[in-house]
Order: sequence, then C-alpha cells, then structure tokens
Amino acid sequence: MPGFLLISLILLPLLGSLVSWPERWRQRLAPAYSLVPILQLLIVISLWATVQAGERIQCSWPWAPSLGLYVSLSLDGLSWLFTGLISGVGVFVFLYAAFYMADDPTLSRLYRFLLLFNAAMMGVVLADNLIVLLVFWELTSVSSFLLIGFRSHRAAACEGAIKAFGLTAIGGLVMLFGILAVYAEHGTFELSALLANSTPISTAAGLCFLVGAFTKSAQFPFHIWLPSAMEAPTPVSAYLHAATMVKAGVYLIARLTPLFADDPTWSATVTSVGTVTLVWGGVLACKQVDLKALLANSTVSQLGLIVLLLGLQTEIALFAAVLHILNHAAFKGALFLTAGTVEHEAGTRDLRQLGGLRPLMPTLTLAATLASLSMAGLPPLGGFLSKELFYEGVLEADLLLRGNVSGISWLSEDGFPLLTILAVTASGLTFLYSFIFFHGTFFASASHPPEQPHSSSHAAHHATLGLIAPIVALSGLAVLFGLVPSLAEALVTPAFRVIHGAPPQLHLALWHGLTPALGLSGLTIILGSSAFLLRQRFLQAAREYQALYSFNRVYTDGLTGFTHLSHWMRALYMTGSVTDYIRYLLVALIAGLSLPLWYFFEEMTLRADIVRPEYYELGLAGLMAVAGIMCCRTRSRIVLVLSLGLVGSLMAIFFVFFSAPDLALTQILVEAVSLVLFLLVLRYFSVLRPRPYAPRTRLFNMGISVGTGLLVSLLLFAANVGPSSPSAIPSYYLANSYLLAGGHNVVNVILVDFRGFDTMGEITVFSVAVFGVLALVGLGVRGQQPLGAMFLFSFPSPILQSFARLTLHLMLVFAIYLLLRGHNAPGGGFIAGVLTAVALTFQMMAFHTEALLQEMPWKPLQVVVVGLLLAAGTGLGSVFIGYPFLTSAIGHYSFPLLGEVELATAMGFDIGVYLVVVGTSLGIIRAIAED
Amino acid sequence: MEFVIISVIGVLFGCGTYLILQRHLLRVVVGLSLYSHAANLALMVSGGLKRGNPPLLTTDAPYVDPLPQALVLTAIVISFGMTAFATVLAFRVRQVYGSDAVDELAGGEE
Amino acid sequence: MMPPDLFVLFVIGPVVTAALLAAFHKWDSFQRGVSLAVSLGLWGLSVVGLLSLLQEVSPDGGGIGGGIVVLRMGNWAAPYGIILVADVLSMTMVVLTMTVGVAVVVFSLRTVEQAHQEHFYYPLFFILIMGVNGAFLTGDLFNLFVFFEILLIASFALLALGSQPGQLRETVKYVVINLIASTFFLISLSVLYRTMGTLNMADLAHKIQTTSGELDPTLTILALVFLFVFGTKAAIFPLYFWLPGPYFQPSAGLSAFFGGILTKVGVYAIFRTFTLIFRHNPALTHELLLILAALTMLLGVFGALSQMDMKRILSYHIISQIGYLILGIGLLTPQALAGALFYMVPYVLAKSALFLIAGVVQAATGTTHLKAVGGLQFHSIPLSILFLLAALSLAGLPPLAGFFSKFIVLQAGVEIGRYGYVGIGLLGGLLTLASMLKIWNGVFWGEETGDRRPVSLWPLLPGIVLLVFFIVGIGLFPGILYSVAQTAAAQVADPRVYIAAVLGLKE
Amino acid sequence: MITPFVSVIVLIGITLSILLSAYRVLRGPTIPDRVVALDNIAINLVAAIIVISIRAQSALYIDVALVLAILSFLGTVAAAKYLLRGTVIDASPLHTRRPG
Amino acid sequence: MQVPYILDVLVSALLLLGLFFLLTGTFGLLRLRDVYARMHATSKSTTFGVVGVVLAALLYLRYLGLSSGLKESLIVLFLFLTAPVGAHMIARAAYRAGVSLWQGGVVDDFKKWLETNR
Amino acid sequence: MVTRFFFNIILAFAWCLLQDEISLRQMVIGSLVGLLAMLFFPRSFHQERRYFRKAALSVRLVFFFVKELLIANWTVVRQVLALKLAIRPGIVAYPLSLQNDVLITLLANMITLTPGTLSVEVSPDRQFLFIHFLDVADVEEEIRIIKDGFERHLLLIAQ
Ligand code: NA
Ligand code: NA
Repeated sequence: MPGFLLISLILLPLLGSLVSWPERWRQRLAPAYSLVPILQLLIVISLWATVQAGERIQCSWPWAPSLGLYVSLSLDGLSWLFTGLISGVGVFVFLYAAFYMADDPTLSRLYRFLLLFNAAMMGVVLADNLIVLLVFWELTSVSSFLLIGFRSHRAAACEGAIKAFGLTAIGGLVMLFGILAVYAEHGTFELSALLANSTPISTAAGLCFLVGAFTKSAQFPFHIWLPSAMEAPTPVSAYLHAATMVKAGVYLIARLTPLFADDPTWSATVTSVGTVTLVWGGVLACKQVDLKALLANSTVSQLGLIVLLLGLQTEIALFAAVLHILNHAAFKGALFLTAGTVEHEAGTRDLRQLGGLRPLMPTLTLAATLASLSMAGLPPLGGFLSKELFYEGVLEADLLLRGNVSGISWLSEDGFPLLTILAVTASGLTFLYSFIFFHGTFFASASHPPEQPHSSSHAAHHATLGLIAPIVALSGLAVLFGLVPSLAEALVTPAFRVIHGAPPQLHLALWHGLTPALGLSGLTIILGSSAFLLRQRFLQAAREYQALYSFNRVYTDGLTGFTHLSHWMRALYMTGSVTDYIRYLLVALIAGLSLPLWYFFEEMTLRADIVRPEYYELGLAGLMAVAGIMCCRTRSRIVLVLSLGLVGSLMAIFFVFFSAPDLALTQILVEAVSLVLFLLVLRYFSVLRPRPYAPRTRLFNMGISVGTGLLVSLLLFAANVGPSSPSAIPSYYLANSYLLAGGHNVVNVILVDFRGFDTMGEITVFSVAVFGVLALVGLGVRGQQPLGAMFLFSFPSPILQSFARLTLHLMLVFAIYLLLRGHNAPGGGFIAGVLTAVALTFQMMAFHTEALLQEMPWKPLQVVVVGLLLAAGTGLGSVFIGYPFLTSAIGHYSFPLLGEVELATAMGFDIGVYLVVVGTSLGIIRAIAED
Repeated sequence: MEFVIISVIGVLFGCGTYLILQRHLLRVVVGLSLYSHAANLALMVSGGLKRGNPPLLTTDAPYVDPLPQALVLTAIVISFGMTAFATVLAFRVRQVYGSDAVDELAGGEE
Repeated sequence: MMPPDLFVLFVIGPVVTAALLAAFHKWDSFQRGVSLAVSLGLWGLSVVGLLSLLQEVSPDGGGIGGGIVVLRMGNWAAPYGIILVADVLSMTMVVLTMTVGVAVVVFSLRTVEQAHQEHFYYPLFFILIMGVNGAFLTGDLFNLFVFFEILLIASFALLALGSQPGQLRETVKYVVINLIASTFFLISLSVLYRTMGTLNMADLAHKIQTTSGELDPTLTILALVFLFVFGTKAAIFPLYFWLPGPYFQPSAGLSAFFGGILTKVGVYAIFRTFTLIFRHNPALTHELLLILAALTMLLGVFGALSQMDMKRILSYHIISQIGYLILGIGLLTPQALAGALFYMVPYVLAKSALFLIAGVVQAATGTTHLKAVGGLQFHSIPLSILFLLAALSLAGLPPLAGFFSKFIVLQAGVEIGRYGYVGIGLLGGLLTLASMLKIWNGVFWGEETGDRRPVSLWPLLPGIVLLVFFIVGIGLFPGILYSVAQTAAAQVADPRVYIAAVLGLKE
Repeated sequence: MITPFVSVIVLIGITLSILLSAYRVLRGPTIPDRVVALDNIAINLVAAIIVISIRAQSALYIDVALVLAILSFLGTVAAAKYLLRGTVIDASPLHTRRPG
Repeated sequence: MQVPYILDVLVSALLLLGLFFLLTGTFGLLRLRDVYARMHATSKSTTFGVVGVVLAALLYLRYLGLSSGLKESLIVLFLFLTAPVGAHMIARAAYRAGVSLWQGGVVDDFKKWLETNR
Repeated sequence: MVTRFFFNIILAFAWCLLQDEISLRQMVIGSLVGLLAMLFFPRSFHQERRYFRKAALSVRLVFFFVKELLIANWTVVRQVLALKLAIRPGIVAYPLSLQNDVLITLLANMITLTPGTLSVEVSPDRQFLFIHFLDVADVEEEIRIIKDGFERHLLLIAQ
C-alpha cells in the first residue's frame, strides 16, 4: 500500500499530463489539472506519520534486472520534504496559473507540461535506483526545456530553453559517468544499498555527481542558464526555477552527503562552489532592473548558500541548509508570483518603469514586502531563522573548528575568517536586492515611466483575488515559519536526520541570546541598509560593468566560436568535390598500409609455385601497360575509349594464357558491348580539352596515382611472398564437378551450382542496371541536341545491311550453342546472353532501333523479368521439395532422333541468366540509343 | 608470371587513379573501368598462375584452379553492370547538369 | 521453429517481388499493394525467424543459448558452397532492416511521385532490401561482395531516381567513391584467397585458429585492407567524407533507409570480420578501431553542428553514431559487443524516424532548411511529439531506447577502464543533443514561417509511429533487447561457436 | 616435333606485330588510322589465340578466336559508325534513296 | 602427343607463312602513306595471315582428334566476310570525316559524285 | 515458307559446324535450334527461287575467288615490301550492273580482297561502286577483271 502511494505520486501527474480536454471546454476545464497537486499534497500529508517516526517506505519492481535496473522508490524524511515542496508549491502555482493565463489558449498545454515536470520531479526525489533517478532527472530537464521555450515564437525563449537544457544535460552526462563508475565499483545502482553499505565511493565518481548537481542547481559557473530561463511564463519560474527543480541538485548533494562524509575533496568542492555562487549571484542580483532577472540571480545566490551549507557538513550547517530549502521555497515562490502579478497588471517587469503600486495593490504590497524581508533575513520571519543558523555554521567552521573541517581548511587558513566575511558580504547583498525589489516595485516612483501608462489605475481593477491569494498564502508561510519555529523544525527534522544520520541536538528559536551570529545579523542590516541608501552611486557603475564580465558572454562566444570552428573545419575538408574525397580516401589507404607492409616485407619468403613468364606474355603485358598509359595521355574521346577496349581485349588474351576460356569469351563480349555503350554516349561529352591542374596539384595527383599503383602491387606481391594456407577448395570442385553436379566445365558448374548464389546476385545487379538506366533516361529533363559532329549527308551502307541480314540468325544459333553446352564446355548463360545481345545490337547498328522491334517483338524489360523469375524460381523449386535453395537435380532422358539428353535444373537457372543478360544489355543500349 | 601481372595491375591502378582524379567525367568513368580491369586481373592471380589445362574435365589433368575463374566471371559481370550504369549516369549528368567537368560538380555541402 | 530453408526468403523474396513489380511497373495499385504486403510479410517472417533462433537452446543445456541456422545454398557444404548463416546478430539486423523497410514503404505509399513509381521505385527498393539482407546473412566473403554490389547499384539507381541536377551530381560522387571501394574489396579478396585459400568466413576463422600465429602478419595486412573497404562503406574516419552529400539528396523515405540501414551494412561487416576473423592482434587492430571510433564520433558531430538544414544535420549525425558502434566493436568484450548491437537497433530506428519526419516537414513546407521553416509545433503536435521522442532517443536521453544504448556501451568501457573513450562518447552524446535541439528550435519552434502546403500530415505518420513505438518500447523494456543482444554477443564473442555451427565441427 | 618451338616463335612474332601496330595506334595521325591499327591488333590476337590452341593442344580456344573475330569486326563497325554519324545506333531509319 | 614428321613440318610452315603475312600486313600499316592505303594492307595480308594460322590449327587439331576442323573453317569464312565489310565501313567513315587521300592521289570520282548529289 | 525451310537448313548446317560433327542427330537438333531462333526473332525473308542452281553457281564462284585471292595476297606483299612506294592512289567509280544488295556486298568484298582495290562506298541508287585503287595506273585492266570475273558470276546467280 505505501508502495502504491509512492508510485501514485509519480503516476498521478504523468497520467494527468496525458489528459486532453475536448477543444470546446479546454479553457474552462484546464484548472482541473490542479487536482493533481492537491491529491499529491494529501498523499504527502498522509505519509507524515511514517516519516516522522523515522521510517522509510520502500518499494521495488524489476525493470531490466540483467542490467541492474529496478524501478525502486523510497521515501524518507529528505524525500518527504521535497515531495511536500513539490506538491505544496504546486498547488499554489497551479491555482495561480489558472488566473494568470485565464484568457491564454495555451493554458491547458502549460498545465500538461507542468504535470510532466511534476512527475519527473517526484521521480527524482523518490528514486532509489540511480538510473531511475537519472531518468527523472533528465525528464525534469526536458520538461523545463519545454516550459522555458513555452512562448516558442520568441527567440529569447528558445535560446534560454536550449541553454538550460544544454547545460543541465552536460551535468546529466557527467552524472551518468559517475553512476557507471559507482556501478563498476559496487555492482549496484540502488542508493539504499550504497548508503547501507557505507563503503566509500571514489572521489572521482562523487565529483561527477557534483557536476550534475551544480548544473541543475545553477551553481557557478553553470548559473547562467537560470536568468535566461526567465523567459518561461512566471508560474513556471516560480515553480521550477525557484522552488523545486533547481533544488534537485541540492537534493542530490544532500542525499549523497552521508556517502562523502569523510571526503575532503567533496566538501571542499561543495563549499567553495557554493560560496562563489552565493556571492556572485548576490552581486548579479543587485544589478538587475528586471524583476524576474533579479529574482533569478537571487535564486542562484540562495542556492549557493544552501550548497555552501551542505558542504560544511556540520550539524548546524546541515540543519540550516534543510531549513533554508523550506524557507526559500516559501518566500521565493511568493516573490516570483508577485513578479507575475505585477507584470500581469502593470504590463512590465522593468524596475525603472515600475513604482508606486502600493496604493493600488495594498494586499500584494504587504505580502510581497513580508516575503522580501524574509529573504533579507529580518526577524521575525522564516528567513531570519535560517540566516542565523547560517552564520552560526559559518562561524563554527571559521573560528571554532579552525580548519578541523578538513575540506574547508583552505578557507580559514591562519584563522583568517574569509568564509565569514564572504557570508556577511553576501547577506548584505541579499538585504540590498530584497529591498530594491519591494521598494522599487511598490514604494518608489518610477524612474523611467512607460510612454503609455496603461498600467497603474487600470491595474487595480484587474488584480483578481486569484492572482494575489497564492502570494498571500506563500508569504504567510514565510511568516509562519518565523513566528512558529517549531513548525519549520518539525517539517525539516526528518530530512535532517536522513542527511546527518542522527536527530538534531539544536532547537530553533527566534531568540538565541546575544550570540556572535546575532551580531553578524546586525552587521548585515547595517551594511545592507547603507548599501540600499547609497545604491544609486554604484548600481549604475555595476550595471555598466556587466558588459565586460559575463559568463553569458563566455557561453555565447563559446557557442559562436564552436560554430565558427565547425564551419571552418567543414569548409577545410568537406569541399563537395569528389576528387578531393578520393584523394583523402587514397591517401588514407596509402598511409594506413605502407607501414604494415614495410614490416611485412622484412621477413618474406618467395612462394614455390611462381610461374616463369614467356617472352610474348611479357610483350603483351607491356602493351597492356602502354594501353593504360595511353588512356591517361590521349586527348581524343574515341581514342580514350578505344584504348580502354584494347586493355580489355588484352585481358582476354591473358585469360587464354591462364587457361580460362570462359573468362576470355566473357571478357571479349563484355568489352564489345561496353565499347558500343561508350560510343553511344560519347558525343554527348565535351571534348577532352586540356585544362591542366596547377603544377602542384598535378604532382600531387601523380604522387597519389603512383602510390596507389605501387601499394596495390605491393599488396599482391605480399600475398605471393608471405605465409599462406593451402586451399582444399579447387580439388573438391575438380573431383565433384561431374560426379555430383553433372558438369564437365567446372567453372560453369561453380557458377550455376557450387556458387550459384553468387550468380543469382550477379544477375540481380545486372538487371538493376537496366532499371536504373531506364529511370535515369526516362526521368528528368530530356537531353539537349547532341554536341558532337553529325554527318547529315549520310545513308545506310547496303553492304553492312545485307551482311547484318545474313548473319543475325547464324549468330543466334551460335549463342544458343554456347548456352546449351555451357555445363560441359566454355559457354553458358552469360556468354550466350551477351552474344545474343551483340547480335541484336549489330542489327540496330546496321539499321536502327526500330528494326529491333521487328527482330524481337517484346520489351527487353519483360525478358529481364522472365529471366529473373526463372532463375529464382529454379532455385526456389528445391525449397518447395525440402532442399536448400538452388539444390540441383540432373536427369537423363531419351528422345527420338535426339538420343540421350541430359537435363539439369541448373540449366533452367542458366537460361534465366541468359534471359536477364539479353534483356539487360539490349534494354540499356536501346534506352540510350532512343534518347 | 605473377609478378609481371602484378606489375601490370599496379600500372593499371596507377593509370586508373590518375584518370579518376581528372576533371573530365568521361576520364573518371574510364578510370573506374581500368580499376575494375585491374581488380579482375588481381582476382585471377589469386589462384596462382599455374600452367595447366582449363578446368574442363573432358581434358586431362593438371587443371588450373577453377574458383578464381568463376569469381572473376562474376566480378566481370558485376563491374560491367556498374560501368554501364556509371556511363549512362555520366552522360545524363552532361545532359541535365550541362557539364561534365567534375570540379563543376562540386558543392552540395551547403 | 521456422523451417531453416525459409531463411533464404529474406534474400530471394525481395528479388522475386522486385521482378514482379518491375513487370507491372505502370500498375499503380499493384505496386503499392504488393510492396506493402511483401514488406509486412517479410517483416513478420523475420521476427518469427529471430524468435525461433532465440528459443533454441544450446545442446549442452548451458552456455550459449540461441541457435545458429546454417543454410547451404545448392546443398553444398562450406567452404565449397555458399552458406547463409542466421545467427542472432544477423537476424537482428534483418529484423531491423525489415522494420525500417516497412516504415519506409508505408511512408512511400503517400509520398512517391507517380513518375518515380513507374520508373521502378519499388523494385529498386526491394532489390536494396535484398542486398542488405544478403549482406547480413551471408557467410562467404565473396558473396558479401556480391550483395554489397547489389545494394550499391540499387542505391545508385534510387539516388538518381528523378534525374534532377542535384541528385545526379551527388550520385556521381557516391558512385565513384563506392566503385573505388568495391575495387579494393576485390583486391582484398584476391589477397585473401591467395594467402588463406578460402573465402568462407568460418573456414577462414577455423584456419586461423588451427594455425599457431604464422599467418598473423598476412592477417594484419588483410585486416587493414578490409577495414579500409568496410570503413568506406560504413563511413568511419577518415573515410566518411563522401556520405553527407549523397544522403541528403533522395526523397525522405529513401534517406531514412539509407541513413538508417545502408551504412550499417559496413558496420556489420566490420563487426563480423573483426570478431570472427581478425582478432589475432587486438592490441593493434582493435586499438586502431577505438581511435578511429573516437575521431568518427567527434568529427561527425562537429560537421553536423555547422549545418543549417535538417536533413543535412541528420546526415552528418550518421557518421557520429557510427563511431559509437565501432567503439563497441573495438572494446571487444561481450558486454561491449552486446552494447554495440543494442546501440545499433534504437539508433537505426531513431535515425530512420527522423529522416521520415524530415520528409513530413518537407511535405508540409516544401523545405527542410531551418531558416525557411518554423513553428511547426502548432502545425502538427503528433509530429512534434514523434520528433522529440526520436531525437531525444538519438541524443541518449533516458528512458528512451537510445539512453540504454549509450549506457551499455559506456558501461562496457568503464568496466575495462577505458575512461577516455567513455568521455568522448559522452561528449558526442551532448553534441548530438545540441544538434537535435537546434533542429527542434529551427523547425518546431520559432515564428511560423515557410509556406504551408495544404496537405494532411496524418497519412504520413504511421511509418514513423511504428518506429517510435519501438524506440519507446525498448526504452520501457530494455531487458528484452538486452537479452537478445547478450545472446548475440555471446555467439559472436567466441568464434568457435560460429565455426562449429558452419563447419559442423564438434568442439 | 618442331611445332611447339615454332609456335613460340610465331607467338613472339605476332606479339611484335601487335606492338608495331600499337605504334600506329599511338601515332595516328587520324582516328581512322588508329581504328585500322586496333582492328589489326585484334586480328593478330585472333591469330595468337589460334596458335596458343596449337601450343596447348586444345580446341577450346577456337571458339574464343571466333568470338574475338566477330567482336573485333563489331568494334570496327561501331567505331566507323561513330566517326560517320556521331552515334552508333540510329533511333529511326535514315533517309534512303533506294530504287523500287 | 606426337604427330607425324610431315604434319609437323607442314603445320610449322603454315604457321610461319601466316606469321609472314601478319607481319606484312603490319608493315603495310606502318609504311603506307594514308589510311586507305593502310587498309589495303590489313584487309588482305592480315586476313590471309590468320587464314594460314587457322589452316595450321585445322590440320594439327584434326590429326590429334581434338577437332574435326569444321569450326576452323567457320573462322576463315567469317574473316573473309568481315574483313572487307569492316574496311568498307572505316573507309567511308574516314572519307566523310574528312581524311583526305594522300596528296599523290590523282583521281577521285567519289568526291565528284558527292558534290553533284549533295 | 520455302525460304524459311531453306534458311533453317543453313542454320542446321551452321550448328553442325559448331558442334564439329555432321550427323543426322546434330542436323535435327540444329534445325530445332534454328527454328527456335527464327521463332523468337521472326523477320521477313525475301522470296528467293532456284536454290539449287544458285548453290551450284555459288560453289563455282568460291573456287574462282580463292584463285584470285591467292594472287591478290602475293601482289600486296610485293607492294608493301617494295622499297620504293611508287604508287598513285585514287578513288574510281565503278558502274554496277548488279542490283541485289547481298550480291553487291559479295562483289564489294571480293574486290576488297583482291589486290590494289578496296570498296569504299556504294551509291544509294546502286549505280556506282566506289573503289579505292592503290595505283590508278592499271584501273582499266582491273575494272575489266571485275566486270568479267566476279560480277559476271554474281549476275548469273542473280537471275
Ligand atoms: Na524557426
Ligand atoms: Na527556422
């Protein structure tokens, strides 16, 4: 049952955020979302007794146990305090928003985002599994992102949202690092297990967690996101960026404090970061002229104070920290809502335009003033209590402990009370900006009144109860905590017990006697009021000083710098020129392989099976090299193509030398079709006019070319001199080609049987070529007029035509001959297919493309499809009868007159290949010829 | 013999690279063809260039290794398909883009 | 248990479909209907196939679970014939391919122009699927080359489909680079057969295992050449430069498939070869992989930051994410390998979904340039939600699937103390988030600019919903995919398992 | 048995002939010159293949020779047609003035 | 395999004769002054050279029982048909492409005919 | 139909040549294959008559041609190898009597294969065959040989 309560604290808002009212009633029903925090508050209150008794509620469900993931939740005093804050402040903020955005159609969406955030925040404080915590942690960032950028048409809102998300995401990632490190050390993600274990966690992991906490709680130097986050609607600022979300980091530090109780680095880091933030935030807050900016920076400062206290780790400090969490939520919530109401009524948040609102909004003035005074730390308000404790803690650290708090020894070296001085300074600043806030808004007269004062008188009528009541309630709390210290004490004691591990020895009271702390409070008031009176002197200077010194500038300049850097880097190498990319590729290849090859050749041995060349082979090899070089040197398109053809034909000869008749046939045929193809498109290319590269580029190209050639040679050379493993494959093929596959031509048997699957792929490639070419030619703008020479006065050669007529069927018969004998002698589907295509191409050459239609009254595409289906179907046939794909069968049949004929299913496959090749070759050639 | 062919392969690769790095698209396509020729030769060498009969069981042993031949055949066919496509592509580029200068095809990286 | 011979359908099914589609390329309803039906059918079949593998327990009862189905094409045993090997890794990849395939087909039904459809859009797409599936399933390196070529030529044709100037320009680059890489693939196969005397991966691994290191120098050379070849396809540093341009060009559906699946084929090849074959000297090869992974992660994301177009940003991000995958392979522990596979799935889903979303943006406004669009948040809230889920998953935000991907890879890195790489991985994640936020800001937030086309976006969403559904599902139940990844990694981490299955050896 | 020896001599001679023809390919001066030279090389290659089939005592290469002969002719015609028309295949019939 | 002495000599002689004609064709290709004249050399001598080689192969392989020689005759037949057609195609192309006759040429009826029929 | 049959016989014979075996079995297979080729690649065949007479005349022509050819090659060798290239080339129009394209082709081929002559072009109206002469000195003689030799044989076949 308690477990159910915990999960419902998270699920309620999550489900609530999924609720979408019908468009018609959306605006009117939107405030109903407020039921969620109210319900939560009731649950939280119902858990009070348990918490006060010092008990923990824990529940766990397996999530991904193999990853160490359990959805485990736990509620102790610390969590309870935060759930109270989340739901309590939530109630006020939700109700306030209903009035604040009563006419705004986005109200419903705001609520849903707020509920999403609420769920996330509840998850953070209830999670017992570090990963679960991280999940909700990041979810708070996401929801905060959506809420800051809520007014997404404003560029500042978007930038602020991104800044906040970006900086907190850094923290989240570093935290993940820490979590992983913890898991590597302790093998668990469960916080309770880690805490119970009390084995120390490495400082590095601790620091990772701290980075996460600092970013979330806007600690120096990550504080810059918080002022920018003020673009969010004011209820959001009050809720997320004052009362709850920014306290998530504080929560985390508090939660982990027991684990790092004896870690000097931890406390030194926490204390010093907190101190710097405290002071710096105060300075910044004083300079602001925007109400929300002032409050934001004050929040930064106050969070610094809490962090500082958590770092001191003494009883007083820890108690002060917890207490201030509560106080700050009350008065800062009230002040933010005040800013919202003022803006809502007066139309501005600019202190220079505001002023004298007191007569118009007396109630608000009272409430806001009380809240401000609580912030300033004046008695008898809540803020005073925590301020006193703060001073006590600092004094204790500085004077009494004299560096015995090991982590802060550097702060109090030689007994110099640096920490105390800084604390007083910061408190003075707090006093100052608190007074500036309420004085400037309600009491003083506007220094720069707005041009069209729609504000003042108009406002009074509209300041509805709903926009004031939550403020009154919150500042009432701030007052109450001061007047009835035992109430605050009761609320924070369970949390304190969790952090400190023991019940508190001290008791809260307004009057502690004449303590040093009280003296410091007095000093603060004196300093603060003098500063307030003299403020005009230096505030102007301070506001101008801002331009010089700003971490925001660091952020924006860093961002721009980064973008510039990435642009510059991209421009450096992403030139868009494929030539450059090829250069990179080849240079990488050469660079990557030359060293290993160098080492390789240190211990080479020549293989025994190297064959001695014949003289004529040498000559023809030389010619092949010459032909290759001719390709590089020629300036004539046709010579270029013909030289390429020469290389190909010479390759065919080498295939003959190497006893590969099938290859020789294929090579010759392919070369011829390629030549026709090239000649078909050649005239569309511009002439190879000499447009030389700069000498340097040319040299570089030559270098790469030579390097690549050399590298490939060396690579193959290495293969011939290095160690090797003998192959069993050729002997298997030779032994079984006829025995098991029924073919004498082993190459063909490999192609259609042993490795028929390769051939299936090969014809697929081939048929795609025709699809691709048809698409290339069929779509897009049609070509311009041919660019090359056309001799208009020309007529078909009757000699060529009659020759073509005579030879067509002879060549076809030859092709069929090669097809049918393929299994036993050089030939086969591919060779026959190309030969058929050549025969038909020759017809087209002698006549024209329309002549092909007479020869072959169907489309090449259809032939391709039939071929593909035949080949695949032959292969699938065996699957249907329970054998693997492409399993072949052979049968011998007797026919009258024909004698015994061997029929193999591989033949069907080969005919498929034949058809694909015929169709593709013709299809491509025809498509171009007709273009 | 292996080393002769390997040298030729090297030369063809060098020439191919040189052509691929040129500005004229036609040269690039021819360079790619040279590449595939060279690669096919390399594949042929992979069986070792033993002198022997073609792997037709109607002739007498010794036979050469039939596997590289089958591989080369597949490679020839594939590279033929690729070259055909590349050729037509290049010619369509000239038609549609109005240029067959590779350096004028730069851009597209924003 | 699915009959083993049916596994061939992932390869042959698409090509038969493609042939039929090509035959009736002008018949509109046939094109759409058959494409949808077949892609759904193959998807279902692939899921069944993967499940049946997972159900199988190893014969000795303990140790490694998960079956390995070995199909002998033509009924010839390895290493003489070509075999298809469906282990958990490859079948996961097939399932992933088919999932993205279904999403892309669904998206294409509404977005592909009539003219493109008549010029073999669907047949080419199915051939592409065939090539990809074949590459995942094959157990033979030359056959892998063939499937690479199949998917390449199909992708060439699809990239150029439409013959617009920009398309053709980028296709040229893509074609040239890939043909060069293919050539070197052949060269490396030549060296491989000359030195090792086999093309079958299992046989090769077996030979390496049964010799005592004398082949190592050759293997190192081979490893580097293969790394060059596969690395070019996978777009790792310093071989990725070609990728962003071409991947920007095609229609969104294709971009989704290209960006999601195509480069993964190269990654898969590295995955397979560097776990099965080239693990003789991890101190050199896998250390190199790690360095390249780190550089890939950083430089890819750097490139993305300089872009102002949604599709371009996504294209650059492909590179960066590849780095993570390579990182997992380079670490080479079972946990890291499981992480790499776990990384692959959500990332592919998210990347494809994001490209499809870019397609919707394009359909709605006619452009994907961040400066020319804006305020789409209000135009289509479902689209915004889908984008956020996919984008944040890609950036690794919990509890989306992408978080666990990053989580597991990094955990593996922390486990063996490679903190530097973990740090770079985290930085990469951060910069990814920055890019995603930039897109969000540029497209969904801001002033409502850009012309709005009067199109209903709803019909475009089902495919995206499918992908995002899995992203969220994996995030909510990471244990399921993790156990799949663990099984796959266990199969892959010890090459003897694969070798024994393929060659039928007793250990 | 002098045939094996003679066949090597003849092969070397044919190689020489091919290399000499290659000189004409390189020199030109006109493109038809180069085409003629290339055609000559092809025919010499046909002869070389036939000599090899004598040397290897195998009739297998005769088909190769036949195919090379066919296709070198095709190549020559294609080149000639290109020089004549700027293309190899016409899309539609040329105007002819044929009696009857 | 062994072949009778006579056949051995005959085959060798035919081979050498073929080579002689092939080289003659090539020399013509190198020496003659214009493309038309060069084609005279290649279309006749080279073709005849191949015929010599083919005849040698025909005798040799037929004796060894490897071939009946029918296919070899097919090559001869084919060469006789294609060589002149090829030469004709190049010649007409060369002429249209503006490759002029060597300056020593005296008669050109084709030019006249082209001019009157244009 | 008869033409088709005749052509099929030719194809079957070609098949036998390819199979290196002239036998009934191969003739049957060959004609089946030829039929297949003609079925899948149908084209209109010119009507021809008197096949057997033409076949006989063709054989006679072949012998005549081989004789001329042997002479031709010797002449070319002499010319090529001659130290001094004392030749005066030119293109001469040869008036055709033949009208049949196939026969003109045969004539042109024979002319090319004989010494000193090379067929360059047939005029579209089949009036002239343009012949390139290596040496126009003996044009008269050469044209006479062609007219009375090759073309006479071919005209007989044409009838
Ligand atoms: Na925008
Ligand atoms: Na924009």
